[in-house]
Order: sequence, then C-alpha cells, then structure tokens
Amino acid sequence: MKVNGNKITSLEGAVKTHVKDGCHLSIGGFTINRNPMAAVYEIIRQKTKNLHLYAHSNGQGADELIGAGAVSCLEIAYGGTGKFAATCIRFRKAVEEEKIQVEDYTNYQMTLRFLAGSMGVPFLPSRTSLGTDIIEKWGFAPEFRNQQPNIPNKKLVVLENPFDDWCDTKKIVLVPAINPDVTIIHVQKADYRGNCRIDGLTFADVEQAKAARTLIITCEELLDDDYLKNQPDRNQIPFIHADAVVHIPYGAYPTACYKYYDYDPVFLKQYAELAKNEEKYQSYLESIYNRKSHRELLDFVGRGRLEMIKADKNRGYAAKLDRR
Amino acid sequence: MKVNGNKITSLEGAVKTHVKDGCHLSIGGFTINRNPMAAVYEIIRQKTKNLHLYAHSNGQGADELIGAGAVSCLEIAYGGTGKFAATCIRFRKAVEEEKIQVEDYTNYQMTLRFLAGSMGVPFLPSRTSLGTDIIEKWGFAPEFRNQQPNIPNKKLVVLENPFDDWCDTKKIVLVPAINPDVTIIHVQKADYRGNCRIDGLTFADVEQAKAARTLIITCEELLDDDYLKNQPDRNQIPFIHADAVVHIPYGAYPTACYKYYDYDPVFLKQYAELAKNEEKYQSYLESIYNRKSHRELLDFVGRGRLEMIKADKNRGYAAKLDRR
Amino acid sequence: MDYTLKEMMAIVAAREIRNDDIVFCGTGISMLAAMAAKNINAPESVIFFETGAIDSKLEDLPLAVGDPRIMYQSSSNGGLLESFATMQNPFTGSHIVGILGAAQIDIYGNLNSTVIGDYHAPDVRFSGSGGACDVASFVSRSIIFMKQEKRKFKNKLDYLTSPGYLDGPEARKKAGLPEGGPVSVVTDMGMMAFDSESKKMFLKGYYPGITPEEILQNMEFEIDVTRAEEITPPSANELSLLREKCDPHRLIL
Amino acid sequence: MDYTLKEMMAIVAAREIRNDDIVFCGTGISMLAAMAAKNINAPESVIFFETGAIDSKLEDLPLAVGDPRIMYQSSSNGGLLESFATMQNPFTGSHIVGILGAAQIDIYGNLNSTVIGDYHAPDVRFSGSGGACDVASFVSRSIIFMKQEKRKFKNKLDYLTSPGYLDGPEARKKAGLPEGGPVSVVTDMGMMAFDSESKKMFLKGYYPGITPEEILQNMEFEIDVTRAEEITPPSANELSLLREKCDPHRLIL
Repeated sequence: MKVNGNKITSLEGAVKTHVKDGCHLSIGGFTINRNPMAAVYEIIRQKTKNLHLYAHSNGQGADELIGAGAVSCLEIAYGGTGKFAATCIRFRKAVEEEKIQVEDYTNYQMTLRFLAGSMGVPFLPSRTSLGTDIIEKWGFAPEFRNQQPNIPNKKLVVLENPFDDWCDTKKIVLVPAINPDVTIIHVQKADYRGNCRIDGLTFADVEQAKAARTLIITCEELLDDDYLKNQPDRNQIPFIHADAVVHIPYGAYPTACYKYYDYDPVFLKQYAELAKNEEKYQSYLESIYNRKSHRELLDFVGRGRLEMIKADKNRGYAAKLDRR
Repeated sequence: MKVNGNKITSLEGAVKTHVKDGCHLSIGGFTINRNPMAAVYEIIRQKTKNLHLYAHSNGQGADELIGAGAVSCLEIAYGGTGKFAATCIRFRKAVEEEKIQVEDYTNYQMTLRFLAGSMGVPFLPSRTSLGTDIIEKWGFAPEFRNQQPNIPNKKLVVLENPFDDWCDTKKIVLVPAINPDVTIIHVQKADYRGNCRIDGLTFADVEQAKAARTLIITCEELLDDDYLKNQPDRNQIPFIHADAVVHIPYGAYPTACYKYYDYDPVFLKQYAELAKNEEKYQSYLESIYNRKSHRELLDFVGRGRLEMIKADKNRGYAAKLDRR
Repeated sequence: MDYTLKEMMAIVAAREIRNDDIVFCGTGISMLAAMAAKNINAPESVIFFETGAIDSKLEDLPLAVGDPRIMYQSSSNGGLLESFATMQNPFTGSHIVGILGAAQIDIYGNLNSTVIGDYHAPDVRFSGSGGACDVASFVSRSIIFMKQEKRKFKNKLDYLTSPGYLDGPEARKKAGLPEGGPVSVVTDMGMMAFDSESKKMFLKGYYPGITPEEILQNMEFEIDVTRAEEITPPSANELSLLREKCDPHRLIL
Repeated sequence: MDYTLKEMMAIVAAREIRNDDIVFCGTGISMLAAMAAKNINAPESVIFFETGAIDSKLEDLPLAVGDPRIMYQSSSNGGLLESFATMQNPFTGSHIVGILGAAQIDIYGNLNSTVIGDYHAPDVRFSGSGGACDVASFVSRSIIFMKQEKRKFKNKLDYLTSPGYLDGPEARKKAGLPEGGPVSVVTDMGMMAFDSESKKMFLKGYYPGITPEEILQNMEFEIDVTRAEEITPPSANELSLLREKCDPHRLIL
C-alpha cells in the first residue's frame, strides 16, 4: 500500500507492474456480480502464468483465469455461476485433468482467512466444518506446503477451547490468514487516492482489499475526493490501503455492477456453451488476446446489449431484462 | 432476540422487562458520544442494582450508572470523557473505595470480545498487550470466575501460534467472547421492527448489539420500514437482532448524536464538578429519581441550551458552540 | 390439479418453513421454496442470503446468491462475514433454517458437493462447499433437496462436504459442532425425515403415484418406510401463488 | 518569540511526524500535535482515530476521540474494529505513528495509565488503557507526552499498561509483540529518545533555559545526557499556524 497521493494509472500498467508470474492473487466479487473482469481479461492478455489464486465464490472471474491457463494453484470455496453453470466449466475441467492444484475451504473460512490477513493475525476461529472432509482431506501435500514460504504449513488446525466450554464450545477450527500479493476489486466509485464506495453487497471485497500487500481498484466512476468525503459513512475502503486506481466503465462486464448494469445473460450462456468445447474455447481465448482493451469487448458486444442490461435507476438492476 | 413483528415499546417498560438486578449489561456509544443516556437515567430511576457492566470507552453513561450504585462488576477499557474528565470521577471513586470489582482490558480487546459474542465463537485473537499487566494482573479472582457460570474461567489466554510463525507471529492473545444479557444502544434512525441506521462512527455498537441476548434500541427518529429499506447499504443492524424499539428524541443527551445534536459542554462540566462532591452528587441523583422521564430533563435544561447544541445540517455538529 | 415435479418439491419444502424462521437459501429451487413459504404459508419468515442481504424485497427472482436482485430493498446489505456470523450467532442462529442441495447424501444426511471419485484425482468435480458446509454446521435445522437416484443416495460419500448427523447420535456434539442438523430431504419422489433417536433417515412421505418401494429402489441404502404417508399435492392456491408471485417468468420452474 | 510550554511540546512532537506517516492520536495535546504536523511540516500525513475515522477534515478541534467533529468529511467512518485492525495490519501498521500519554513511564518507555498503588486496592485509579496498549503493541513507532516529574519517571511502574521495550533489547520479540516501540518522549522540559542498542531512554534535547541536570532531578531513574542538545524553539511560522489553524479558540493551548 501507498499512504497518500495520486494513484490513478492505466489497467495495462497496473497489471504489468503488480501481477507477476507466480504471484498470489485474489479478486473481488461473487459468482456473477462485480468480478473485476476488465482486469481479468488484461491478465489473460498479458499471459501471466502460475498464479496462486484465492477465491471464495468468485465465479466468472476465477473460471476465465483458470480457462486461460493462468492459474496453477487455487484455494477456493465455490466454483459456480448460479443458473449459468452450477459448476464452472473450465474450473471443473482443470481439476479433473489435474492441471491445477486445489485446496477446498468453505465460504466462511475463506472470508475469515481474508479477514485474518486484514487484521494482522495468523488465524481466526469458527465452528464450521468440524467432522467433515474439509478438515480431513488436504489438497496441498504437507511437503508442498513446506516448500512454499508464502503459504501456511497447515490447511487448518482444530483446537480444544482453552476457555473450557465457554460459549458451549468444546472444539474450534482455526483457519490461517491470507495476505495476497495483489487483490483486485471493481467498485462503483473511487477517487484518485483510492477511497472506495461500494453500492449494494460488499461480499468479501473489503477484507480482500485490506489483506493485500498491493491493492488495485478498478471503478465505474472516478470522482473528486470531496464527493466521497461528503458521505464518509458509505466509503468502505479508505485510501491508505490502495496502490492503483483505474477508471474503467463496465469494468465488471459481463458480471453485474449494482446500480450501473446487470449481468449479461447472453454472454454468460454463450460462455458456458463454448467452455464445454476445447476448440471453441481456444478461439474464445484468441479473441481476448486480440483485443487491446476492455473497450473493444464492449464495442464488440454492442450498444444494444449494453442498453438492455442497464440498471433501472430505482432498482439497481435491469428489471425488464430477458434472463431465460 | 425476536425475529419479526412490531417491537415498539416504552422506555420504562423495556428497562423493567429486560434490565433486571444482577443482569449483564452493555451500553453503546463512546466517551461523550451516542451513549444511551435516556436509558441510563431510566435504569437509575428504577434503582436497578448489581449490574455486571461491559464497557469499552463508554464514558458518560458508564460513569452515571456507577455513580448511582447500579454497578457491582465492571469490565472496561477506558473510563474517561476526554477534556471533561480525563478519568471519569465516579468511576475513579468507586474503584478507589473498592465499591466495584474491575477487570481491565484494552479497547481493541473489548471490541473483539463483543465481536466474538456476535460471531458465536468463544474467543478471538490479537497481538495486543503481550508482556503487559493486562495479561499478568486479573481483576476477578479465579474463585470468583469459577463461581459465576456466566463469565469465562479465564481473563485471557496466551497461545503459541499453531501455524508456526505464519504472519511472523509466535504468540497470540485470545480474549473470551461476551454475550451480554442486554445491550442498549442509541441510534439516529430505526423502524418498528428494529432495523437501525447509525450516522457517523459506529464505535462498537454493531458488535455489542449483535452479541446480546436482548437488544434495546432507542432512536432519534422512528421511521417507516420502507424508508430504511430504500438505502439498505446504510443500515448496520438488521431487525432480526432487535427486541425493543423506543422512540426518544435527545435520547443521547447530554452526549452527542451526530447529525442531530452536539454534546452539551455546560452539562458535562457541571457534572464533572458535582461528581467530585458527595453531597452534591446525592442531590444530583435525587433529581434523576424525581424526574418521570427524559422529557423532564430536557425541559429542565431548556430550549435555549438545546438550540445551542443543535447540529449544523452540513457538519453534523454545532460548529458555533462555545466549548470552553 | 396439474403440477410439475419441481412445483411439488418447492411446495413440499415450503411447507416445512414456519413464521419466525429465518430462511437461508441458495440458488434455484431452494430460493423458490423460500419465496413460496413467504408468499404462502409463512409470511413472517425472513429470507436471507449468505452474500449478506436480509429480507430483500425480491420483486424479481434472483438467479444466483450474487444476483443484484437480492440487494434491492433489503433490510441491510452487508457481506459474507455478517451473514455467516448471523448463522453462528447463538441467538439468531437458533432461528435459522437452511435449504441445501448436493450431489450425494448418506443415511445421516451428510452431503457431498465436492467430488466424485478420489479427492486428489476426481472423476467429477463439483462446485465445492460454498456456504453449504457453514450452513450445515451452524443452523438449527436444514432442508435438503435431492434427486432420487441410487448414485446420489450413497452408503458412503466420496467426500463429506457438509455435516448432517455425521455417524449417528451424539456425533455432532463429539465433533464439536453446534446442535442442529438436517430435518427433511425433499426429492422428486417423496420426503424423508430423520429419526430423533437413531438420527437415521426414514421415509416420511411419497408423492401421489409413487410407492415407497420405488423410492427404495432409487437409493443405495435401506431406510424405514413404515411411517410413510402419501403427501398432499399442491393446492390450487399454493400453485397459483408459486407461479404468479414467485416465478412468473418461469426462470426456474 | 513568546510561546507557552504547551506550544513548545506540541511543536516538538509535530516535528517528529513525517509525510507518509499515518498518525494515530488521542485527545488533548496529542491531537494538537497531529494537527500541527499536518498544518506545518507534514501536509501529506494522515490523521486517524481509534474510533474509526480516517483523514477527517478537522475544521474544529475535537475534545475527545468520540467527538462528532472527527466524523465530518473523513475518508471513511468505521468503528473500533476497523481502526485497530488497521494498526495491526502489517501493511498499514508499518506506516502508523502513535501519540500517547501516561501517568508513569520507565526507562524502556513502558507506560502506566491504570493505577497508582496496588491494582486490587489502588491509591489512585486512572482511565485505563483505552486504545493505548493496542497502539503501543501494534504500531511501528510512538511518541509519548509526559510531564517531567519524579513520580512520573519511575524505576518501576505500578502497572504496565502499554508496552515500550519491556525489559530491554529483544524483549518485545520474546513476548510476541510486533516490532516497533517508542521513539520519543516529549516533556515540559525536553525530549528523550531511545538508544538503538540498549533500548534505554536517553536525553536528546532540552528546552532553552532548561539544563540536563534539571531534567535528571525530575526523574527517578538516571539517563544518558551526553547526546543532548538545546532544542530550537517554535518559529514564528510554526506558532502562528498552531494558534490560528489548529486551536483558534484556545480549547487546549
């Protein structure tokens, strides 16, 4: 993080500077909402490899990174995009073909792990998953863990409650903190120093942002400092955590951005289709490589479809959108 | 807590029903801000005794409860009201005269303890206070702890990091959860079911509210459900945690309520003066007993002074208030 | 009355929800069941999502728990931390009923939504726990949707993602889990419950036209069917509310 | 130039603050020092409060860290959880400088703000830690305000509320604390720093008109005074900015 000053930069520059091969990355959003897709496509375009990706339920973004072969290790709670793909298709293929190493946690555990990282503690406790294979089965072998200084030596630890049975609790699961090298989030509003305002649910974005060594913010609107400071209660991430701010409208497309646009069901359905077919997926990847910027994707999609997903002012999503 | 339905009630009724002798109580606010003072005076009026009070830096409210002899046990981080009393005077007297038992924690520890209670875990970790007397010296004797089923058996526990030195951490302090019988907070806006919107800093109110078995909310404005649901991002406490909602304008007076009124420096200075004098304090207490409601205090204070502390619309406090 | 199996399942699950329940729901039919309960038999119940929205207005059916439709006119928009804390919280958690689905289930209501085959070299990979294991760990009772198939009702799960009663009475307690556990399994042929003593699944009801034997044929393990009764199909009122109020655009039904 | 001791102390502390510091401050003179730094020598520094406000506009001087004046035009209004997490966070914490005060201090910069006398039957009770112990535990460096009195500079504290260097080099590490610790003690007679090897306090400077001997006479323990130099008094510019920008109504000065 960088304390103060102007952090505005280009997406290409931010990704080139911070998202290196082998870097430990986390991305914000949830399933089909507020994934930092422009940044995801830029990472794919720069052919970054061997990412260690931390995901809770970051559906579309995680699947596209995996599909592009950018990811070698994945710590994850859920790989799905709701109705569009109950299990993300490239994720599924990559695991079944043993192309990536996976460590499974629950959504709460992944969230607590980011929270622990943001709080500067090595672990946080919860009662989830006791008695299950989440505790029994480790995706990363102990030797692998020991070789890597930047992952903890254990998947998790079960501890006897040191306060006897305080809170009717005999045992508790400790999950280790995550401090990603880089977190990328897409928010509705930011200013030049990196103050962020997220509209609607924050998912685990705030914890992911504060846990990271380096935070890249992409935003729909880049506003004056004064604008955001007029309603500080609504700003979830203060600038002291931020390193790079990129203004990139439709930066979450094809996933949704509350109050701005809905997810694009046409894109997501087409993606799910072509993800099943190796050849089609390769030419889909080519289309990403061939684009110079997110703008070109939006031009390709066309004004008509962007108009269809435009959020109603009141509801924050496109009420009339045909989602069948 | 009560899931759904209309929870509006009178302050007298809410205190009578929920704040029993010997009950474990926590109150919201911080030093001279948003203490639930109307409720504090009602508790004093009802001559509730032997309260086990959990405070972080709840200055004025905690001091008045202690001054009235309502408190027998106190777990606290800080007893002060800033410029008005660097150490709260009745708190100081009560401890020096050994009239209350005190257990000292830090502000972060008290906050984590409420958070643990709200999360349903027996403890939370932090690196604070290692090597200090906060860890070495226990206010509550082990026998006392063992006699009381509703306090934990230990003040805190120092644990070796079970993830080796993950996060450069060798040892960590675990602080036990608090689940108060009752939490009382004063908020700017609430609805009949108990949805709450706090303007400005939340202090530890949200954690205190969610940790409690029973939550009493006093509010400046009682609004329609629809009003609060139109901006859900700004509502910190959803109704499912609430038991009682009391509409009581100036319910934090003489402490401040951001966007509504400032603290009253005249009251706070007079209070600090009379708190030093046993006789004067007794007649101050009599004045509380003699009032039937918070309204009568406001009438006594008078429109002129309330006008002086009225918050500027823009700033949220009274910029022209003479605070010398 | 004409109705589909999906409608039957949604209604059967909805009937299990009571006023004063806080309903955790996922996507698809589980969301539909929660909405059906709220619109039909439990108007005071509260729907909430693991993503952090409570009591959303739900004018339009969400297609994922990350759908922006759940953010509109909720009581509070938080995040994952708040929602799971609400489940684990002793006071709110005891009011929560979870609705879950899975790829495999065993006789104690344990669920697999992670892999088929070896965990390290799976034949089939599924989405993984998401919040399912958290819900199954924390909440006071849960309702499970399953397809009635032999490969799904298994003697032994390939991976235990979400805890039911683990290996029997007292097992949750011994493992350190809060009380709670599954109460109903709603399939496309009937509904199972769990014996209060043995914690084993038993057949509680079967749909009109289905026999207990057919259900047994579609399970790897044997369950008690002596307590089973035919389940009343959806009423006209239930169906019309389900169709018109919950999913008018037939996104799930 | 005419100036008061309080003004001298505020300016001396302010000079220790650099651009790119995030300054945690409490009430009274510590708030004033932070505001002075921002208005005079470290305009890019960021003030933040344990109550959760960061980078508040501070048009008017707050009289407590719970004062509503800190909520106006901040970058973010959170709560206690957020603020202390920011201090403990490895990336932000390393930029934070804390400003603290206390009733007693020892040669290693450990602080007492809890009691005089026996903890269980105190002669004098003070406010307690508040966030002081948290700040002293977490942040990379801290500045301490003290009155130069024998009863305050103690061989042994009656209660160790906030950790300095505990009992010497490596002690923080051994106890499990993050790196960091006090760097300056600003009194009404001069300023102490801490030896990088021994971690013991030494006299770094004395105010005009004060001798190192006078300072030693007002301490229970002995410190090295050989490195001490006279401290430059506040300049006209420093004083006018302090008086006009930071505390025009003389609430603290």
